[in-house]
Amino acid sequence: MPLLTFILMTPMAAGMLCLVAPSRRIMAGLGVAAFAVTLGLAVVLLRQVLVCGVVTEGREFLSADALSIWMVLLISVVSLATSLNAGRYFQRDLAAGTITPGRVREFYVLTPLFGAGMFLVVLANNLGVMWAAVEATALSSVLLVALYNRRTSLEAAWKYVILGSLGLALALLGTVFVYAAACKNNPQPLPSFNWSHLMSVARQLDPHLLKLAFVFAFIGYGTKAGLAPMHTWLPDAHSEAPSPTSAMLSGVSLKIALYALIRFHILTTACLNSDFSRHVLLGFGLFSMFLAAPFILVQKNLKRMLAYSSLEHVGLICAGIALNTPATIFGALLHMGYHALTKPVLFFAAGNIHQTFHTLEFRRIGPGVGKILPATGIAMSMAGIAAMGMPPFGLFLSEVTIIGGALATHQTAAGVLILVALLASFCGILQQLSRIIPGMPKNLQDSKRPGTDTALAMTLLLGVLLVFSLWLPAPVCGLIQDASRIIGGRP
Amino acid sequence: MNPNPPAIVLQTLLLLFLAPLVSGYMKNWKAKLQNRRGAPPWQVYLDLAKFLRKDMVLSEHASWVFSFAPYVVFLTALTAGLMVPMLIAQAPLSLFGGVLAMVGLLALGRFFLALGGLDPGSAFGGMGSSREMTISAIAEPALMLAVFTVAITAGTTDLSRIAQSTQDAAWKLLNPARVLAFAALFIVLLAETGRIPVDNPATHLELTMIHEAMLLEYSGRYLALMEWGASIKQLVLMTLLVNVFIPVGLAGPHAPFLGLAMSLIAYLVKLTVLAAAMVVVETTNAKLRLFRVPDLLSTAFVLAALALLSTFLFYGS
Amino acid sequence: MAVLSTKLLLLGLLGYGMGAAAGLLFFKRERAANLLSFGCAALAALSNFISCVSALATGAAASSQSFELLPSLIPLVRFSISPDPLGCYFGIIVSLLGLAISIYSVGYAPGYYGRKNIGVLGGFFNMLLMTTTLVFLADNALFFLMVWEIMAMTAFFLVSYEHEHEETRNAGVLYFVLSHLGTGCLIVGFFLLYQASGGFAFEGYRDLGARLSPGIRTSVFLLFLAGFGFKAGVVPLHIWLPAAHPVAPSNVSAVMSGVLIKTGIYGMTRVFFDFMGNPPNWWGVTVLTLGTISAVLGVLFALMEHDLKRLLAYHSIENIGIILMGLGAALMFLHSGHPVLASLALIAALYHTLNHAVFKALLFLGAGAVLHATHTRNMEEMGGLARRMRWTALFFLVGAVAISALPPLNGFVSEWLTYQSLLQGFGTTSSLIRLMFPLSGAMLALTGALAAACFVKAFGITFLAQPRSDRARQAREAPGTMLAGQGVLTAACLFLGLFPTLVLKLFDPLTRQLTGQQLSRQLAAVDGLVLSSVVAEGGTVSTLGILLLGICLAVVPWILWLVFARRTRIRVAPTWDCGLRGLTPHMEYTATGFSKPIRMIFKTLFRPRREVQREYDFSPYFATSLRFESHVEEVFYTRLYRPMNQGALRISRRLRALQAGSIQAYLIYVFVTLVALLLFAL
Amino acid sequence: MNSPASAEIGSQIVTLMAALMLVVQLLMIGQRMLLTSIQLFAAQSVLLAAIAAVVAFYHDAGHVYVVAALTIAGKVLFLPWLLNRLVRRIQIHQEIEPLLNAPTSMIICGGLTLLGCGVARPFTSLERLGNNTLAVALTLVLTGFFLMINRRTALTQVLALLTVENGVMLAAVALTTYGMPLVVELGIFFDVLVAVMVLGILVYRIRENFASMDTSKLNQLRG
Repeated sequence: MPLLTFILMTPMAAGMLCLVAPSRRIMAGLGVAAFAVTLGLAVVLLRQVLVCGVVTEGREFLSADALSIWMVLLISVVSLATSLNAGRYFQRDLAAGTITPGRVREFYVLTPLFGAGMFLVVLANNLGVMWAAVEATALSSVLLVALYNRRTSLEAAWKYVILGSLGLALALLGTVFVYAAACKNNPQPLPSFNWSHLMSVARQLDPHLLKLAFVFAFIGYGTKAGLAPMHTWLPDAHSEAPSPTSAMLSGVSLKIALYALIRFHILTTACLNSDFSRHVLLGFGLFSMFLAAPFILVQKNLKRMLAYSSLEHVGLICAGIALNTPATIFGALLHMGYHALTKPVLFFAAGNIHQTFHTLEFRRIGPGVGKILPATGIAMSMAGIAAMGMPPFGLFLSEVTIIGGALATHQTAAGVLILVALLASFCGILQQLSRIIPGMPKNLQDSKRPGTDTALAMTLLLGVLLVFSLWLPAPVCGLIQDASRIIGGRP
Repeated sequence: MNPNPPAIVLQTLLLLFLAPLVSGYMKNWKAKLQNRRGAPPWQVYLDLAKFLRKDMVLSEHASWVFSFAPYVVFLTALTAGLMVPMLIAQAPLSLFGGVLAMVGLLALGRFFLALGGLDPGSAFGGMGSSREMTISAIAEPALMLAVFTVAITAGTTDLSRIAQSTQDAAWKLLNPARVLAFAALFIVLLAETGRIPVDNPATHLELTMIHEAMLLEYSGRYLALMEWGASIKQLVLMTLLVNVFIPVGLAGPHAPFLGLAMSLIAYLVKLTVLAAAMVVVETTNAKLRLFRVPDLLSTAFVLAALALLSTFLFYGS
Repeated sequence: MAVLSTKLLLLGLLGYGMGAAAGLLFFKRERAANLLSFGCAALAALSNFISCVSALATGAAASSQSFELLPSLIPLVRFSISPDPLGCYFGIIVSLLGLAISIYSVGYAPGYYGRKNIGVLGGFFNMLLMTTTLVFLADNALFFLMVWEIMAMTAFFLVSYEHEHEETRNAGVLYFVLSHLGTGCLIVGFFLLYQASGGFAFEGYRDLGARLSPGIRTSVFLLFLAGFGFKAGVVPLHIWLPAAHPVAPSNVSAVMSGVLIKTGIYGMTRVFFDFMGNPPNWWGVTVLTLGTISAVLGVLFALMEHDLKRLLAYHSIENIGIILMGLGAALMFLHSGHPVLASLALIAALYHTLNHAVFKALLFLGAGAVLHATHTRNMEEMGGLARRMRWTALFFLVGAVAISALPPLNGFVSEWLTYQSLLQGFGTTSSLIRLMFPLSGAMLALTGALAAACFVKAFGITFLAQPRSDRARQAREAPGTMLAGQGVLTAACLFLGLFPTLVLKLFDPLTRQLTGQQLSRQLAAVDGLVLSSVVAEGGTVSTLGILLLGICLAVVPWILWLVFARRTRIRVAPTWDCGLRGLTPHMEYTATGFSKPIRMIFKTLFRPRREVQREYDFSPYFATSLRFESHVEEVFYTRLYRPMNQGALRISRRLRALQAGSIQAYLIYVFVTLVALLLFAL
Repeated sequence: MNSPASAEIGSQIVTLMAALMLVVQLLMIGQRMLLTSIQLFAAQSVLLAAIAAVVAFYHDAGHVYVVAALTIAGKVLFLPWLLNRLVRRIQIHQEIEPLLNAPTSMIICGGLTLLGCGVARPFTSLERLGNNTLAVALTLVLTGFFLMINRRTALTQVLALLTVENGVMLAAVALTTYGMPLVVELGIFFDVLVAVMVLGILVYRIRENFASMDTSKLNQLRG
């Protein structure tokens, strides 16, 4: 049975149904159901991929290897958590009158489409289709960012869409170049533009052209992935979107763009067999990490701070891939997973805080969140500690793996730089969170205020995170190892 | 090596009864030098006896520490005294500890003396304790450094061994290191025994007194213990100086009675000279302001450091 | 025997786990949480104590095998531990303190009933003890780093336990940040070792130093020195210590000051002696110098404090300095090829580690009891407690005598060993360097004397004379369990002080592991009654002998009483008040006043500022009211850390201008990047 | 009918039209009136479609005609109509004020053209028809980018984005034998349409909320 097609279709169908669904409850149910199904399908696929490397469908239109399945898993989990969280979230927003039912429907329609788009990105075999899918995710998420029709959210959306689509135009140019390279010395009129085929002929492709292609693709997808200095839209969009959307943006959509970038990186490295793309990725990865730290340190707005921390983690993943040793790539992919489980929790918590205090500024929130919203406080501090890279949470493991891999292969400078950047952002996050979570509320009627303290989705994610931090099941581990083998990395 | 009881008893009695006499004589000579007749040297014994017979007044604010302190002061001084060779080169209890233990014991006595000063809650006591601890603290490095120089040359911290090691090689007496160290220790001695220019044992003028301030609330037999302890401490330190640096005439381990007598005489002569020197210093100098004392003691430290340096020059390199 | 001790060890770890679980499960029911969590902790600590002592005494530790605590389910990490002599020794420290402090906590925790969550306190307390034990036992670098970080984190939560006060929150953050910086150094250090040995197991690191290139070796040394120095509180990395210890609950401060900072010492010993092989001379010189500086500055800053717990915290810095002196000397002796002396210095350092743990914990528990009774840490509001809290006063006095290195207690013994190793070190080299030994010895003497001064002040102002406030006036003696906890440690102080030769037997496997020597026989003379410095005729001391002798000499005053004072009476009267209308607490000497001479003598260091406002009617000498303020500057904070912190913030604020909100600017960033990359690619 | 001579003619035509596209682009950069810019964009798209048609004709590749047709339908007719309608709906005044004055912009564009040629030089061998089409395409992309930076109002940024798109399509047509596979072409085409619609929606909402089209007013989110 065509599992890949199902994975694509289920959310799409859910989204379409939401257009006509009579009640909000049903819409919420549809979302949850859809992503639950995709999660199940992903698990089934995981086994298949572990057995037989690659799964393809529709005359190789769709194909899934370990890397794509890993992404599919992440997308499904995060989207599932988001849909779980969204129900109560919008219920309260409606109650508070900050949003209209029409917009809520918009959310429920667009979110599954957003998810479907991401699925297409990772499952498409054809680079052109992949590009189109990325564009689709961008467009669907833009409207989600603009969901509250506030001035600021419109501003954020505008910056997001302008920078995003400009970047994607450049990415398209890169794609075109790759295709041109494919055409160059190719007998039949329409050569296949499929990933699998390109990899097989990578050696014959024109290196200059691929170099150029990589540059454009890097700028393009790098903008979408929020690598500095193309990241400028990122804090705006993350802070202005409704928290569930922020969770999805930071949890997966950044990594999806990164996925596209990685595909190009693999191709370029295979063709040039030089370190060109590596060095570019490493440089920008480190730059992102170092740029993020000071912004975290003096940030005034909770969600913006979280966004910058995402920037930092993306940079780390990028650097891990670029360091190009089995250990570092493994660590980077692992980090993708753990970060995808951690960051949404923080954004959900930020959502609760926002709805309780009606502000996201640290100064106005003040100390004592833990007193007013106990569950949120606990969840947030746990996730915060995880995001700071403290054991027993897995991010410690993945970060240490990356740094260790770097030092083990005598890329000492890079490893140390990564560590320094991590230390800096640790200080920032710790200092910021300890401004709001502990302590006594400034005025006591604050503590009387009816808090919105739902923690279902957060508990779920944290549970999964904790389990996977202490126990990485053999299949998953194998999957990641296969994925890192796909990305390559000289031993 | 093992402690022999007769020696212990002998030295204990010597410490107990020689100490007051020494302070008595020093008072007396001081008076003489200041053209006063002064009290007879044995006056100190009479004072002690008088204190012992008198009733005691305890402060109502004081706790058990106040009554505990005199015993500690007295006993630590006495115990420390048993580690210093007085007549026999082999100090009776050198096995139980060398110079480090001796300094430690005196410090323990001082610790409780200061607590006893604080306990009744009078401002004088506090002031006394504060100054006492300060001065002893800045005197300590000089003291230790001076001791180290001799300890290093002798390769031991055991006082009897130090004495013997210098005894058998008489020329070491004139070794510059020793001379400098001796000078340093002499200054420290003035500070530790509360003599002018650091403290004035003869005054109860509140601005100048240190040691006496801590004893203000003590009376009767506790006062006796305190005074006696103080004089024993003074004797111990003086003995340390004379016998460790100038171990002339110290009797060997199994000396016959005559030998003991000889060494007693030698000891008394050395003590007399040292005491005289201290008295002269006391009468010819004025008391220093409290915040000038560190300068004096740092001089001592520098002397000790120089002594160390010269040791380095001598010590086979 | 070895099997048994291992079983007990695992049992203890399990016990801590259960304690933590119980605390967090019963967080709704205070009494249950208190009894269960701290009870578990006490039992676990007891079994660990027995296990470690037996392992060292029977020499089973020497032949210890590394084994996996539990099978690892994640890549790379192996949860493998090995109770080797060094680990066991520090295990003794943590479990002994754990036992006493847990008993104490049962009585201490009720002070929080109704205000705070006891379950959290108990749970994290257990977790702290467990992780600390694991830090000492872990023999896999990644596992070590994991438990190290968890330990730091647990300590952070415990420090911020009373997070309602801003002071506490800031202290917690400061501690966590500095500790994490340290961890950063450790991570790099360990990965450099990993680079060289290709593995994470400690076996692979044994004597690795010889195989490292000089550059790597130096950086490894510096990294570990800094990394563990942050935790140990070595000057100038110490500033978190006086901030964090006072604000933590007192039982936690006791653990932190007694055990937590010792993990730094453990790490240095492990790396420098176990991994690095024969060190270059400047390592030892550096450590010795750092130690001397820390000791002197620590005690000087302590003297300026009138916050009882801050004062104790500064003393921890001082004692860490003394320990480092021993370690540094040992390194220098190893370099100059005197393993016996090296072992002596090492024993001195490690023995002092144990002693400091015991008496510092005892003092913190005493301070906790005082805090519990008076609800203030400010010594100026105390006084007269010796009559209200007799036992606490007695225990605190014992601790004070011990920490001032006065005979016959344990502080004196370990410092005596340190002196001995320093003095005998003079002969080991012929270079000018050897002057360092006696000079640092003199500094050690200064430290000891100042410490004595400081504790005369601490004990005198806190416990003696009249109460200075109503709080002190209404103070009551602490409950039985708290006294029991202090009692255990007091007993330990006496035992460690009076029977050193027994304790030193435990060091044989340890020194055999680290320096290949075994000294307990040379160290004991006269069938164990006397402690002797290793080399013949180096000097001997017998604290027990001194004590007994003192007791015997007590016959002298007794005889005197019989002879003279039989008919004397004792009268209780007010202290002489110079004829004023009675003596009030205001007339007593204050803590600030007590330390004034020192403050004046070292004013270049303290830069004291004072403001006096005097109101008077006719003559300034008869003031009707007087306001006195005096401040001392924490030089390292004001001159080093604050500027760095402010600099970082300033730079960050500058950078924020990049994100100024103009989309044109953002487009330009992308554009420039594109052009740059195109040129790069050409 | 692929005689070399006729191929020669074809390539000249393509080159000419490409050059014309560049000229139009420069005109747009100089242009200050909004509606005129829209028409210029339409003209540019016509040229693009024509090029596609020529390519299709000389390689008789059926689906490239489709591309040409889509371009006509979308970029020549629909989008300009849509934008015009938008302009009328929200009465924006016609004047667009650029950040830099015309001469400076021209100089910069000259530099960008040089860069484009420099980058494209190694790949002249790839071009099936026409010379330096790739250079023109790159120049279009870069100048379009610059146009985007140089204009403040939202709508002109949309227009600039579309010109960048044109550049990319030109590259696609010029570099590859028969244009991209049809799936991709369709995907791209619809994405562009949706993008413009989304942008339109946003422009409309922004106009509602800010009572202005000036994107430099969108600077609330900082730091």
